[in-house]
Amino acid sequence: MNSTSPIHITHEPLDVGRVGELVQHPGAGAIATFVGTTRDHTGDRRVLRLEYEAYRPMADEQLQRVADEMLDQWDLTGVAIHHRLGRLEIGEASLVVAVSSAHRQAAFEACHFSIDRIKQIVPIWKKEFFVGGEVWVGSQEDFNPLGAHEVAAER
Amino acid sequence: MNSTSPIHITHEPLDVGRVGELVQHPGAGAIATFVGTTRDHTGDRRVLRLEYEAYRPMADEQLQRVADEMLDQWDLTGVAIHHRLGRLEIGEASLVVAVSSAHRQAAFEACHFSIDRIKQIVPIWKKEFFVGGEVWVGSQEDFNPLGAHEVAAER
Amino acid sequence: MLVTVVFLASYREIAGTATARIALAAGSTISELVAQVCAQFPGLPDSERIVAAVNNEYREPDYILDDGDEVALIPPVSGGS
Amino acid sequence: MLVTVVFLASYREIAGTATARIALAAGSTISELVAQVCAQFPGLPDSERIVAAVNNEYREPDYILDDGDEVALIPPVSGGS
Repeated sequence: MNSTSPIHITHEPLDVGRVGELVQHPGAGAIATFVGTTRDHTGDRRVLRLEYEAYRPMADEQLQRVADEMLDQWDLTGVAIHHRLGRLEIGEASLVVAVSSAHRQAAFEACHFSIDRIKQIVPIWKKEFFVGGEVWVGSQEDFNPLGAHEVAAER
Repeated sequence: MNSTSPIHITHEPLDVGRVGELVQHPGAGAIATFVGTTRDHTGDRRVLRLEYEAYRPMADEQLQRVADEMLDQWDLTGVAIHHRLGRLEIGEASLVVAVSSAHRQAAFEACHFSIDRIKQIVPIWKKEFFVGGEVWVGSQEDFNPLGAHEVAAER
Repeated sequence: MLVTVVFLASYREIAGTATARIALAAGSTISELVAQVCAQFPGLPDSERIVAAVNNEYREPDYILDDGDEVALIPPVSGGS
Repeated sequence: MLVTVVFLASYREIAGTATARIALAAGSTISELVAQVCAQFPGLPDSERIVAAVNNEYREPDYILDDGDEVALIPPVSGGS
């Protein structure tokens, strides 16, 4: 597994353009891309940096499961998901998802689904470092590893 | 207006990475990008190439209007929309939209909205060249220059 | 009064010209112009379906034209992808 | 029987260790293991709220454990952005 793999978890900086190239296809009419970046605030608190930690190889397997669910539910010509681990400075990309399809609706829906689904099932955690403190982020509401995933048609 | 402008219509090939860079912002947590590419088929017909034509400067003004509507409706940290004109070969990008925001939902919704809205109001036309024929594309159903735009909350 | 009609994309191919100068009675509306243009350039769609922009702004069919206006007839658009 | 419990992210910081070997009666379930772990490592959430993966697969609380299983206690995840 390296940066040319469609599913990739790495401590190296993510290459957004590269991830997009991985889903190019002559039958594609649309490429939807999502880049999650480290923002300088959460609510009112100023964020200094982040750290991401994964439970591997389960995180790799669950990320592949997200991609498989996307390919099952939509007619896609390509899916790539790269996730960064370790220490990230403000502005750096933690996640890049690229999805290609013949028609834009499928690419958009699948891309959006992937982000929500990653937050439901993929064992990766983010720690935010503030001035004077740090906190593990995680939402009991979103976390849904045992439930069925939502039906795509809702979007 | 050149490739560093957030709103840009050009005969030159589009630079996807560049458009994404135009929306980077320390307060951004998400960048949603859409790339429209020339696909090798429409329905069962094999497409050889495309041509895009614009009515300018109205197309530039309407593209700016799409961006303004996005910024009005969502809390965004950046919007860039680049549209290609002229002859495009299979696989080339005709449209790149990049949207950044603190939270992913806004970036996704605004990005998706922009594509639909471009197809409602921006005077740009696509001609598809097939083996043995050519056709101007355009949907009477989508075209909606005089109507109010849809409410964002539906998505 | 005289207005300049701009034919775009498929309409240009149907009309066989990119522009035409059309003479109209003062106070004419877009609807009246479009009906006249459709009679003069056969093959254009039903005149009620044609959307127009006057001086780069979309306008309703009952919009009253002025001398010298540039009236673009806008086929259904297909930008994006 | 013995299982290996893996503490991750916030749970690791609360437990003060990344792993623990826990002795259980044969036929014990995830629920029973988690209740025992919560008693042993104060500060973890309510045991009913803790989700577990056995040998890298999410499992329901009534899942019956085997000797040698690796049981990861998975805090609410926060990957992505």
